[in-house]
Amino acid sequence: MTPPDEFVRAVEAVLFAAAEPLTVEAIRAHAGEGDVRAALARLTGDYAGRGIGIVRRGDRWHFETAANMAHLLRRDREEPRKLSRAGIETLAIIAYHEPVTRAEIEAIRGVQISKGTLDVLMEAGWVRPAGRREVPGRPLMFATTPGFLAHFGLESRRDLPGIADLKAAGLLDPVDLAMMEADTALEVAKAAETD
Amino acid sequence: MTPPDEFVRAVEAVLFAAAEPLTVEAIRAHAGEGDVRAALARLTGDYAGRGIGIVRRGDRWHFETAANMAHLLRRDREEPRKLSRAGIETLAIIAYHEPVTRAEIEAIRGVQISKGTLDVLMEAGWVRPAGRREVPGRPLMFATTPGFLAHFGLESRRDLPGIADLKAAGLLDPVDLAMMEADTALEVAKAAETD
Amino acid sequence: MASDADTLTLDIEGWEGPLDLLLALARSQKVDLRAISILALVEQYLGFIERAQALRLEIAADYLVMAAWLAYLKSALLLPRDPEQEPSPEELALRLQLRLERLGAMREAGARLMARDRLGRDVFVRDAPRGLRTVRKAQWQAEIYDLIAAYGRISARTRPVMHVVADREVVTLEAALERISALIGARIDWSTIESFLPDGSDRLRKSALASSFLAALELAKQGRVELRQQSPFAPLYVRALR
Repeated sequence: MTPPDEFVRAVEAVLFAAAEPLTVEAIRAHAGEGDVRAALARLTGDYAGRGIGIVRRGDRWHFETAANMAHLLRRDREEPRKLSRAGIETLAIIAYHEPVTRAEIEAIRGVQISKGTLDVLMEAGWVRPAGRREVPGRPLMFATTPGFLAHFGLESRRDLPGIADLKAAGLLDPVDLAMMEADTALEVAKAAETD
Repeated sequence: MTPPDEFVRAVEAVLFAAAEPLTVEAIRAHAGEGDVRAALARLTGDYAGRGIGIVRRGDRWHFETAANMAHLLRRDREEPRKLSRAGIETLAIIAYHEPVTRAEIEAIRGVQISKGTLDVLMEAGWVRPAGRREVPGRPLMFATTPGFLAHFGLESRRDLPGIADLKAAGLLDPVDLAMMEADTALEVAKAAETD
Repeated sequence: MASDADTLTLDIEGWEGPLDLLLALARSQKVDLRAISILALVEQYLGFIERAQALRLEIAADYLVMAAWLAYLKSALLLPRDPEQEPSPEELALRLQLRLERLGAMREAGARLMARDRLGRDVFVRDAPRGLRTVRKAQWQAEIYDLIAAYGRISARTRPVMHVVADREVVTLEAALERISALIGARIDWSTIESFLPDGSDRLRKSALASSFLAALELAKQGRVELRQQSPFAPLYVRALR
């Protein structure tokens, strides 16, 4: 295999970085003047037998993993999901105050938490039940897991920035506060609507 | 060039499909048993001189476009976040001295870090809290993240521009806060006298 | 060299503190930072501050503190050596130079970092990767920043922002000074500091004691009284100095 020339390299990079399959015209718009079709033919040959390849779908071209690699990639693929704001706030409160009961979390957050929020944190493996508080009703307490420390790159809970650190980093800004309060009001309003 | 074997193809496909840089362990978890490092070395060679390539960032690997393709691809793309001068200097100090405390950063810059500077670097995913220094007050330390290496195209911190020369010149020695404080104490004493 | 310094605008606002200004001035010497003349640098800095003052620009205190320190350093470098002095003026000058070198190095390093081929600007990963099948059932994602920012948010929301300090009634230092000055002349021998406190008012006792103690120190400094104490926490005695 001789090394590709500049134009072939350009077509290769453009196809790779594209968000969606590209037409020959779209490729030319980025890669500049040159024989796009010849470049695509050359690339198709270069990638034959590799783990990824260039394929044509209608009049558009794109990079894809080789068909027989699908078993490594496709099965039960689940979207990585970002934790909701309620989730991350609940997690933060548990991390800073553990062990805490649900009522305590709600008192600190100033908003009720739904059952699903704690479930998600437990499913993620970051939070675990940690015994019961010996007060009337014996409410369940929650604490973080070793998996929590590992995920967030912490050696121990003591490595969490303290209030003074947060303040110094501008994370306790009163300006934000006003905004957050507006947000919270909105959230509460929304929650009320969906109930 | 001999065609890649099944395992090399699997590693290639996994890296290509991944949403973010992968460690050797993560690659193995998907590609199955095999010599991942040998496969990565083989792939790095295969892609040398092409429009895309496999690169190492810290202990993670990913596919990216070749650097000299930037002029073709840069159009219609947003500039990544523009950092203030204070932000750039703070990032450089953390990267070259890590782990460092806020006081050490301030000693080098000669001014206090304004609120928001560290915040912006953490939000960008380039800087993280990295434990506490075991001195009175147990100040939080900061260090760079794998995302920092990936963003700036560094294989490791050893590749930071000029780091070997700076080290040899003693300019990366641990910040002697006591010494700087001694100077400051003198400054204040002298200022008081001249009042 | 003088003309270089003159071309620097007198915009104090543009500098990030005295060290930043010093570095800019040092750079204007157009030599390696390791070869700068500290004395010339001191002259440049003091000249700069003088001109700023002549123009009645408001100069932050830290610039003036640095000016005072540099003036001290200059005289120490020029005057005959005091072998007892630790650290020596040369050592102080070297430390200053090292701080400038370090700041200069980090500034340059930052610029070189920013100029690298950066992901998302110069090099690209796939725009829409398909992602891998996850090993765990669901892959919940959150970054450490999200976590601590969330806690900051909650704290900011729930923490009282205003701190009101109640206006407390106190015995002022002035009042205590006046009282002890007036009484001390009438005493012949040592008296405890408590014997100078005003009668009654238990409520203000602590405040009166603190102010009287400070007043006694001040009078001792002025050479008007002397103080005596046997051991730590033992009664403190005051006597007029004659």
